[in-house]
Amino acid sequence: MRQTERLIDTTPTPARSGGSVITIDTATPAGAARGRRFLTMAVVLLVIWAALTDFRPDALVFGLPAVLAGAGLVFLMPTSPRWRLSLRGAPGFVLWFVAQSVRGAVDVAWRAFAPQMPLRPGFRRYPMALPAGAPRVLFLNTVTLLPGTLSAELAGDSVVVHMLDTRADLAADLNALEARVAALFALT
Amino acid sequence: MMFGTMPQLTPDLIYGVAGIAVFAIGLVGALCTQDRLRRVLALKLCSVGAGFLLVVAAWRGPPAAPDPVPHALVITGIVVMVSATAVALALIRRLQTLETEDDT
Amino acid sequence: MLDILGAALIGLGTVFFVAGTVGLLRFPDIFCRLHALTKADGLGLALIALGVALMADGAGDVVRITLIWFFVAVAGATCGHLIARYARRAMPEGRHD
Amino acid sequence: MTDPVIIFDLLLAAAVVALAVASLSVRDLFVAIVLFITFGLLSALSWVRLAAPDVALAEAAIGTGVTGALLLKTLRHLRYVSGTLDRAEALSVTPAAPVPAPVIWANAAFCGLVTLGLAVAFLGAPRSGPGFDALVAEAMPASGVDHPVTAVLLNFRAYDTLMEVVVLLAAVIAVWQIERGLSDAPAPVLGAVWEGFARLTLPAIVVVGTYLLWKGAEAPGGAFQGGAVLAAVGLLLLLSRLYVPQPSHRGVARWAFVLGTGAFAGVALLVAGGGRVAFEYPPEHAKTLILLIEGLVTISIAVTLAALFHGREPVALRSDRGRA
Amino acid sequence: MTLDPMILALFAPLFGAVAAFVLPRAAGAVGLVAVLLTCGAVLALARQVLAAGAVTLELGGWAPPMGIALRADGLGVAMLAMTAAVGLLVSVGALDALREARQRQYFWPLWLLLLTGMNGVYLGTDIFNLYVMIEVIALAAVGLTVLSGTREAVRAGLEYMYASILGALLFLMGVGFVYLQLGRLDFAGLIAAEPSAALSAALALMIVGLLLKTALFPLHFWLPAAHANATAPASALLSGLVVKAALYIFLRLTTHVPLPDEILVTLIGALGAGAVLWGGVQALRAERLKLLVAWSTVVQIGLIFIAFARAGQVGLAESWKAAALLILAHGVAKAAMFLAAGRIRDEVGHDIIRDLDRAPIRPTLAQFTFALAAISLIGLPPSLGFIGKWSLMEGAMAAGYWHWVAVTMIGTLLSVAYFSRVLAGFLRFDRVRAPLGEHQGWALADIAPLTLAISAISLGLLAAPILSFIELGYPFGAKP
Amino acid sequence: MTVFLGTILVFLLASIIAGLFRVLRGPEPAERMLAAQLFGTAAVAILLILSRLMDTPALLDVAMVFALLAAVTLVAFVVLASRRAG
Repeated sequence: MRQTERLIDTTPTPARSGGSVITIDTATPAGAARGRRFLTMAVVLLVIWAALTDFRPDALVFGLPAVLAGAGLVFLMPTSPRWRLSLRGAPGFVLWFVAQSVRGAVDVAWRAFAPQMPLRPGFRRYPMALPAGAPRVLFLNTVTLLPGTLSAELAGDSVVVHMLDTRADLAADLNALEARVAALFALT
Repeated sequence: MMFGTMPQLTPDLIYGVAGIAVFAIGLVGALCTQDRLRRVLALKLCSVGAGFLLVVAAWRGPPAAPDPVPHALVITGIVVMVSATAVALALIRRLQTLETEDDT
Repeated sequence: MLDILGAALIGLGTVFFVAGTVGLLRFPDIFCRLHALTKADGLGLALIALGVALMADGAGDVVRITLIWFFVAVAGATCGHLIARYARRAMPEGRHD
Repeated sequence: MTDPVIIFDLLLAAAVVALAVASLSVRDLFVAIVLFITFGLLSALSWVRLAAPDVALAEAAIGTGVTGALLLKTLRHLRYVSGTLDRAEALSVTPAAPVPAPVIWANAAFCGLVTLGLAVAFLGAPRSGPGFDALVAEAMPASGVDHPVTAVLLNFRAYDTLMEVVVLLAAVIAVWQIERGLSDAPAPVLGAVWEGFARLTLPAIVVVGTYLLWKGAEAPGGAFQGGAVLAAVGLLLLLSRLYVPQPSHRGVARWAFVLGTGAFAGVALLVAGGGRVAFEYPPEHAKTLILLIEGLVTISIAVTLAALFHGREPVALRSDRGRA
Repeated sequence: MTLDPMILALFAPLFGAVAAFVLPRAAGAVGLVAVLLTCGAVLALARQVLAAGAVTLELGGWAPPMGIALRADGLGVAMLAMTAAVGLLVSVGALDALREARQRQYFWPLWLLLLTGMNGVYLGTDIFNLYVMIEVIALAAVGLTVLSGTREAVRAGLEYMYASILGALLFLMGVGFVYLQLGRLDFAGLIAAEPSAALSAALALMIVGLLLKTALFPLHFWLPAAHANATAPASALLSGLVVKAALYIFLRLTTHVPLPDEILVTLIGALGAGAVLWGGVQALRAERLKLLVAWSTVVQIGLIFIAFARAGQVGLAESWKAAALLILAHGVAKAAMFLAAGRIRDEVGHDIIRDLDRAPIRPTLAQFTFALAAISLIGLPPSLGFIGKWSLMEGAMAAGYWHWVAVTMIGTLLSVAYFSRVLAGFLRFDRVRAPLGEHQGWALADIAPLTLAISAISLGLLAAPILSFIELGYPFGAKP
Repeated sequence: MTVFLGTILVFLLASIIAGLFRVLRGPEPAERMLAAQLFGTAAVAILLILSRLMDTPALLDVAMVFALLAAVTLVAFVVLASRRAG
């Protein structure tokens, strides 16, 4: 399991599929990567705990062990490539995501209520340019909330997408999404 | 209904009767089903039925708070039941393994 | 005022829930039904959560509602993917286009 | 009568009863289990309507969550062992001859009779009748906690609760004894999306479980609910093979199983003295002691429930993957 | 820190179980120490009861009905003492009788948990607490049933599990109805209660549940296989002690809340009669020794219920004494008999009754033990079983209930018949005992059942003090 | 407001009951799981509304546990119902 981590430097994903991912193998051992992730997770969990308990300090008697145990779970998880979020990309992504998911829900609700049910379902394969790890997971989950698409399976570097209407322009939608995700993770 | 006067339809009445029915269904299932796994389901239904009865008995018309003791009893009952279920299921798994080994 | 807005959001959310259920019953195959559930129900719950949050008493409640929504959203997308993946593998061969 | 909430109650009660019937009468065992899980979910909702959120939490987490996973695991094991895992016709594990109609009617009649008899007794009994309300309310200030159900569980009737933890211990010992070192059916790989989900949510579930435990001192929640939610993390780890129990972990597991029982019983004994009897916590330390017991019991419950799900004692007889 | 003997009787086996589980290598020693401590606690408790009548302890300082109280009176302590004494001797026997490391490792924690549960039942005064206790007993008992790990044992254990859970759940539903009606769950509340529909339903549910757990005909279906397929020490505990816990609760309940109708008392007696006859016939037909002994348990349970019903509703105030004597007698004798049967099986290599006297080896001591235990179970003087049966028939005759006398006589004849199937073979002294070297660890495993069997006979001489002891503290008096 | 929220509850419960038909009809195990997911989400929604209606903020905690457990159950379904390994 002593696997060196792949650090993503820059990825040429200018809204075009098939672009290869440049990875730089650094000498960061898995242990250090996990330690860093442990700290990040501990901070996040501490915030959640504090918010749940109305910032009461006496709750930390239980909170600290819980946070440590929860963050300690990273040592059971397989290592994954490192990533960082871009603060500049985040608001844009969130707004776009909200709009898209509303569109997606309205779209499917309309199809469900429509008497003749305008469906032409089918599968399409789409090659991803995003690097493995968090960006790809976010991409796959977001595809599911986009109008008319559902990520059904991951096959190597491409994703099998189920579409409610195969006439829609899948590549255009997903390219846009990839660009957004890349911006969020500061990959561009 | 049974006593001539229509009782006021309150949650405790509704769920109480439902709980008793669930208990009876579980009882019949526990006595009559052949399938081992399904008998465990039936017993579990019985326990939920008994839980219903206790929770209903604890209910006081709002805004009064319910009696906490039966709630504690039902929680105990739920934990006891999951223990019993786990043992029964372990027995079922073991028995199936033994029976299959003997058949082959 | 906030209560009225909250109630409106809750009502709207319920409409999406009903849409999801109609889709679940009407759509022809499992993948289409998955679309209905993940998208419509997800948005429906988000709207209901927002509506309830508008009526909530304190900041603590809002935090918990947000956490619930976030969890349901993430779990919904993940579970949708997992079910689709499962269904594709259980499917007889030959429909992979 | 036109109150929609009462309609909701009626609908919910009817659904609960219908699900109970359906889960026993469908042919496919998998469907039976799905229906049963739904049944548990809806009964938990009913208990919420009856103002028993603690019970609803316990039922959802333990009665439905852990039990459902246990049932599914058992079904899979049975199908795997009997070699019908890949076959669609493996509806029932021990197939029986179709039940003749008279038997069904006799059953239904018996069921109706029991319901009727018990319902008459139920309707004749006082409702919102006598109870412990006043006694508990009077004793609450001395209990050390602010939530009545927790006070009952951990103080007024702590003896019951200790024995309940003992039942869990007995169950895990029995299960370790019953199941021998045989391997399980192989688990499928869940993929990258699942991994991302696990990374994000498993730690959060740990925090939420502990939060329930902490919350128990003043609001619905407590050791059993919190322990069950923590056990859910264990279940997920076991299901996805992120954690595979090793024979060398047995010692730790044993200590974790007995931790709750030992701590609970130990505290109950140690407080006795100076005119106090067992389980009588000194009022000034009651809260600390109760929290201590709850914390340790939660760990025990979480580990025990996860071990009950895993089943056999981890022994190094054969490889853990696949049947040799 | 003051240690009340009641607390010690509960916590010694509990901590013993915990220690035996985490220290599997030292399980035997830990277990024995825990059982000895329990015996000491019971002795101390007996002295308290002799001095003061009933003793009560309010746990946590919370008075019933909200809190839970422990109460020891004559009957309860007699049951505790029987359990502890039989348990101690079975434990001593188990040190030798269990061969596999795995069995040894799991026997001790399960048995000590079982002991905790039983002591809890005999000290309990709260019906919900009794429910939790019978679940502790049920899980530990099922674990012991399947200790041998054979397919038959697992199958029997599963049936036992179903019966046990169902019985406990019926009891729990009854608890629900009691709470619904009375709003309290302690015995004092039950005694003070006015009759009502909900209480009748509760009593019906609880009695059916207990009868299922105590295996009264026709609810006995799970017992023979479960008791016959367990390993010998486990069978001894299951048959001698475990079924008594539910019986004890039944006795308490039915005397606290009298059955509303004479017909019900007669019905329970009739079920007992059914058990005596059906069990007797099955024991006559049994092919294996342990199965025969297990069926004899069904018979004896039936007998205890006849003793309960011997004089109808009016005689209930006295009937429980006959029942209690039979319970004690059966506990001691049946444990001895199962251990002896286990020894015979160990030495001969099988327990097919027909082939037993053809075996080259004669386990003389075990056979002698078996015969002594049979004397008590048949009810020959001067055994405790005889006193119990005599007290049963005396009461029935005094009340003019001759049918119970007749059933008891028929049952006695049947038991003579089925035990003589075994004993006849033993009495042929034409075969030599095998050399000592071929016997495995006979010392403890033989001496323990022999002691039990001798006690079963000689306790009959102490019947009068036992009778006056179980009346201490008015077990079924006006106020517990 | 009570009437309105009560009506919403009835709708949500009705959608659960409608989902039951999908469980019964199947035919694939995946379809049944799908309905189970619907139940989880709808139950969370019901609890959120009930917490307002019954004025019990504690129900939010119950909803949180339901949300967590729905996901656990689903993963258990996917892992334990799959016919083939890997």
